[in-house]
Amino acid sequence: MSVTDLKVTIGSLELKNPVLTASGTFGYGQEFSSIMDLNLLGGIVVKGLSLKPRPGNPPPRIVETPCGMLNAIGLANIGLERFLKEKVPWLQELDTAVVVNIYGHSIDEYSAVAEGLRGVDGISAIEVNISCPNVEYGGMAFGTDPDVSARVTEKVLEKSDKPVIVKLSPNVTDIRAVAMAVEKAGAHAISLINTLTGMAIDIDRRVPRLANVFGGLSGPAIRPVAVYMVYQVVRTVNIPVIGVGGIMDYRDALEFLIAGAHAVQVGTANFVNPEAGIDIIEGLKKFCEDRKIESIQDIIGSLVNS
Amino acid sequence: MSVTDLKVTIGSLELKNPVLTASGTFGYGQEFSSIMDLNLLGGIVVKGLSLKPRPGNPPPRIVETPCGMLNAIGLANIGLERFLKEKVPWLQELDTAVVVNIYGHSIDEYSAVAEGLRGVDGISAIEVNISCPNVEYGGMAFGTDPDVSARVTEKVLEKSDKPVIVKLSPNVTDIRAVAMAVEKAGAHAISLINTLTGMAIDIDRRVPRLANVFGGLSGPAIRPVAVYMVYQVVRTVNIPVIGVGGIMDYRDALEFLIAGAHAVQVGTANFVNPEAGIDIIEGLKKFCEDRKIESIQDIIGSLVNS
Amino acid sequence: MYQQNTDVIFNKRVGPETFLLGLRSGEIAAEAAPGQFVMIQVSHDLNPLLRRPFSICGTQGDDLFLVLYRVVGQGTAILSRARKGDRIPVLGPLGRGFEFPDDQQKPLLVAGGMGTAPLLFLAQAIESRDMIFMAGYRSADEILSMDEIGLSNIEPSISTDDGTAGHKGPVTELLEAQLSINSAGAPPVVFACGPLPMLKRVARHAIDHNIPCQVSLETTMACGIGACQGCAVKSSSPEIRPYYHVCQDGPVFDVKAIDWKAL
Amino acid sequence: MYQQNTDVIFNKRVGPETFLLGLRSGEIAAEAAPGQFVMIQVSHDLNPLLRRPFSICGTQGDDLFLVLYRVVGQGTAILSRARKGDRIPVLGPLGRGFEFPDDQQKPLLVAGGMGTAPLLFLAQAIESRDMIFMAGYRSADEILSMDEIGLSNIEPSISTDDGTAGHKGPVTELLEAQLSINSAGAPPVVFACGPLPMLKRVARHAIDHNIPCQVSLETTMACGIGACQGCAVKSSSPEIRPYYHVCQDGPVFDVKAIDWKAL
Ligand SMILES: Cc1cc2nc3c(=O)[nH]c(=O)nc-3n(C[C@H](O)[C@H](O)[C@H](O)COP(=O)(O)OP(=O)(O)OC[C@H]3O[C@@H](n4cnc5c(N)ncnc54)[C@H](O)[C@@H]3O)c2cc1C
Ligand SMILES: Cc1cc2nc3c(=O)[nH]c(=O)nc-3n(C[C@H](O)[C@H](O)[C@H](O)COP(=O)(O)OP(=O)(O)OC[C@H]3O[C@@H](n4cnc5c(N)ncnc54)[C@H](O)[C@@H]3O)c2cc1C
Ligand SMILES: Cc1cc2nc3c(=O)[nH]c(=O)nc-3n(C[C@H](O)[C@H](O)[C@H](O)COP(=O)(O)O)c2cc1C
Ligand SMILES: Cc1cc2nc3c(=O)[nH]c(=O)nc-3n(C[C@H](O)[C@H](O)[C@H](O)COP(=O)(O)O)c2cc1C
Ligand code: FES
Ligand code: FES
Repeated sequence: MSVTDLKVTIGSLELKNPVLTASGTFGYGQEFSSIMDLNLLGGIVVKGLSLKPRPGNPPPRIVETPCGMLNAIGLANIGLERFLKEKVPWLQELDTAVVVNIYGHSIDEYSAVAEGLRGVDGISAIEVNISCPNVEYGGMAFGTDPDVSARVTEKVLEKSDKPVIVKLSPNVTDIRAVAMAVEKAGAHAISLINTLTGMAIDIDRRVPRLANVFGGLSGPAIRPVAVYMVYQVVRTVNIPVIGVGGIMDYRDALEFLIAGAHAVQVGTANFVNPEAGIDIIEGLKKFCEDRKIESIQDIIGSLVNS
Repeated sequence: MSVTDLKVTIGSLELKNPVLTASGTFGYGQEFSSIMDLNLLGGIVVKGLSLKPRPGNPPPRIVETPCGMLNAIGLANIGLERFLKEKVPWLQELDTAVVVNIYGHSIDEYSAVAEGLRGVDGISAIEVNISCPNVEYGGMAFGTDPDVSARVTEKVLEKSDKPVIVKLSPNVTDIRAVAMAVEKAGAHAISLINTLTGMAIDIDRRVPRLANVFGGLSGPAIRPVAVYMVYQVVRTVNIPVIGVGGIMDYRDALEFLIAGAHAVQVGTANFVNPEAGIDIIEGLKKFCEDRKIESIQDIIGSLVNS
Repeated sequence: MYQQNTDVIFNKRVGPETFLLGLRSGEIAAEAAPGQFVMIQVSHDLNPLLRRPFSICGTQGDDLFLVLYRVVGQGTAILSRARKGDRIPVLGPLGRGFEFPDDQQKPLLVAGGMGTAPLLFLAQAIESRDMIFMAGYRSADEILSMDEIGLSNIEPSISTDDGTAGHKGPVTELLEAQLSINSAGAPPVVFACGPLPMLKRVARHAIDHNIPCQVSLETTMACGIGACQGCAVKSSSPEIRPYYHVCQDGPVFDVKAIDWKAL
Repeated sequence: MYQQNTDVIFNKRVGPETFLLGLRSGEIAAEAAPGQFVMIQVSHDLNPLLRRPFSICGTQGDDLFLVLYRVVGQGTAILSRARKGDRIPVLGPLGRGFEFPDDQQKPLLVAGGMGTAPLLFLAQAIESRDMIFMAGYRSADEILSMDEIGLSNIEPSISTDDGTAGHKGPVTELLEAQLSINSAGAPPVVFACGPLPMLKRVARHAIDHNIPCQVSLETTMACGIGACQGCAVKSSSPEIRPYYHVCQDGPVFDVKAIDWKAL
């Protein structure tokens, strides 16, 4: 039986396979290291990192919804300084791509974090989360405005010596406009989607189920929205695209790859099955080998359009 | 045990209870009349109506997704003339609110349909579906642009002698902007949400599962998105709001009412349980009576904000 | 048409991955006609969301109707775990069934795989006549035992793709053979249900030789009662009517009504 | 910490809506400490999506661990239908358990409702000492029979809200009574698990009287291993650390570590 080549490249970033874990759903990798071999993964995207430590939102922070979940973690994280001191040395020992997801509440904060990661080895790429509120502009997310998204991208690129992946927000009228803007700004790759904004209400107590009132919807419920946005963006830009959203098994991952994504990220599925990423890699391998497909490249973008 | 008053009013439109069936999921009501008493419902919103008959999209038109479904019916309908001749006489016999959902591919078509319904009795209100592609403007849906949405609303109001409900598309960056625009244009009420745009791929044949490639996502999967958008719009406009999206039982309906919706529409649930609407009305009654709530009005907008 | 919570009387395995489900409803059993179907709510949870369509394959006594189904996915897998005493919501009987042949005609019933289900009901209804029942399977182990199903009076002539039983080849070859043998005898009328490729071949043959033929079609369905328009199939005369709705205008169609190229 | 597909050895009803689940895993049983929990994947379907957290209430032999649970919703309802021979994915043991009392201290265990589960495991571990186990229920019919659970050596003193058995009133009154009786004797240490109102009252009393006290907290959880930060509770010293993660820093906390007003 022929062994399928699962290698993919995202710009200058080489991955041993197209399966990464999504930011915020896999901690810093350490949490999972005792139950699985992280080096089997195509890569790990660590928890969103900001310049200063952030406490996050008051609880309750999560609530289950039909085939999904809402989260309002509030991007809690330990901040750049502690990340470099406490997490990077451990991450440097890994033999898989390590992508650092960064965010800020101002454009300056974004570039400051990017600068702080400059020259640090063991970090394969930076993923820019533009889905968080822009305090300078009335709290609408950076990612909802193509121009602002482009500006964040430029500033990060100025300061960064690593491949820059911009992660798009799905809560927009035209995802293609944002994708084109960040490509024009020089982004090396695009990942999508981040969570859809949603809310759930406790009808007995008549209060929002999340202390933050609203949160981000993730899980299989949102997969059809994610697949369509990836399909649109792949047909709009020339930089590689990473598909994210509701991937639970290898068949879900294949939808994104066939639509044209060069890689995928697995998020909420890590909570349901901590080994989801590895199971998906195995599933992709078997799917290809059963069909004598020699390279995963032959799958990527192979959608036959009716 | 006190009997709870379920009456609600949407502007000048009086409903015996806050539960309507959503457009496109309940046909013209006739299809369900042999298995239930339609007059128990607060109202019926009939299948989207256009000026001329429309054949709709080629099959496959529907596909199941996690806790939801995608549809690309293509707004197939019999057109204004046959609707007036074949459906209206039957609808006039009903003792419940009959709302006619209308759409067009140009602003003129919208106003032409509105004009055609002018003076026809037995029609309680018009619901304007602005989620369909605007052929004059590159196919983006009317409802994605606040100004265009406002213009459609104005034109329909000019020609209509009935309460006009404008039904918003959720596929926008800022639902509040569209809501404000249609309120300013004179809409008597707003209903939301229509379906989220999504896609599913057959990984074995590597083709889209829908002949139309993409379709509208509905069902419980989208409820958190719908609840949040209703929550936002209720706090933005002063006209009444009707909540739609993923309502399967009375507890789901209560989330929308507590968030501030004056009424709800039940869509996909009709496929799972044709009597869903009636079961929800019963559930609301029991919920209120168990808690000695005298009027459903005491529920509407009763969210305690943390 | 009724919406009822029916009692499961039995749900027994009658073949590999194949089950015979007996549900109690006097109303549905009384109204059911061959070719009609029911929408069964397989899951009490939100996933899978939609009901599943199944042909009525017969009735027993005056308050039992039968469904013969194969496990092909999540919904049918859940259904296969239903036990006697469980209650299952059912909507039906739905759709237009078969038009019965007149006494002069010789009924030829052609089934592929689970397409047997609606034709078994038809065969019982026209039992008396000298009809011929042809059933095609992929392989011998798939053959449905009529004794298991309780219809030992029906003796289908068998074909298998791999030749492990009966005629080797598609069941359509049995039909075509029958039609040529029969050419002298009573005018034939064909009733067919099965996978699309088989139906297409039956259709072409019937149309080419101008033989009256009714086919039972399958599409994905949401409502089952003509409300969602999700089950459209292209008609052969678009100027009059572009699409039919399988749940309402069918599932049984005159072979000439359908645009087979579009399927 | 292990991720394993464990075999269901038994899943028996031990009270109204209450079940004792025995799962086989040598590794988890060997590593389990009182107060730790497991994340159980209750559904093989996508809905409900997330795993459910349950305390380990004991071990049997060298490869069995026990979970005592009450059916409160969809997930626990599905779990209650698990049968011997089923395989259930389990992640564990997880979190920080109880710190054992030293030989001088007198352990007072206070349980409310299902809060009994982790304390039963603790009670077995410190069996030898002259500890006191107090269990509060809403009503007599909810009382867990220790024989049913196989722990007849534990004899809790009972309180019920409605007075249908034991002391009438909250179990916290039993604790407060014990503490005052005991004031002369060995220095007490309190271990508490149960509904939030009960824990709050225990906490206030322990803090006011400066009595060492460990509580086991519950929050909704997604990952159970410190990765999602969904299970946050406010700490009493925000300047040092604003939030603790119940799944990792807990579920057992020193009563003084928590900001009780925020709960
Ligand atoms: C009018 C009508 C009558 C039917 N009568 C019967 C019957 O008597 N006995 C019976 O066993 N089945 C019958 N079917 C098919 C049956 O509805 C499907 O097999 C069932 O819905 C599959 O549900 P699932 O959740 O198990 O599979 P899904 O998870 O929905 O699908 C799993 C796999 O099965 C395939 N599949 C899904 N729907 C169909 C379909 N309609 N036909 C063929 N393959 C399908 C899918 O493509 C997929 O590959 C009928 C369908 C229609 C429309
Ligand atoms: C660390 C930890 C240990 C636990 N140990 C046990 C145990 O040993 N035995 C046991 O029976 N339960 C225990 N629980 C609670 C258990 O996790 C929940 O009862 C379970 O998740 C409910 O799932 P469900 O799908 O049945 O209910 P859901 O459908 O999720 O919820 C149904 C109802 O139950 C309520 N509920 C949900 N989660 C909890 C919770 N954590 N505590 C109380 N009520 C809740 C909801 O508010 C809702 O009203 C523990 C929880 C945690 C965090
Ligand atoms: C608990 C949680 C925390 C998350 N935190 C982040 C984050 O810090 N940065 C980010 O870009 N995305 C974050 N996300 C979004 C995910 O990375 C992913 O884009 C989204 O969940 C959709 O994928 P999924 O459906 O597979 O989970 C988070 C998601 C969840 C559920
Ligand atoms: C099959 C189908 C057809 C629909 N047709 C229409 C339509 O003609 N006009 C319209 O405004 N909305 C239409 N909708 C949207 C629904 O009215 C409703 O807004 C949406 O499905 C969300 O509600 P639900 O989750 O309860 O189904 C349709 C939805 C479905 C599933
Ligand atoms: S299935 Fe809804 S119209 Fe046929
Ligand atoms: S449950 Fe995920 S961090 Fe505690």
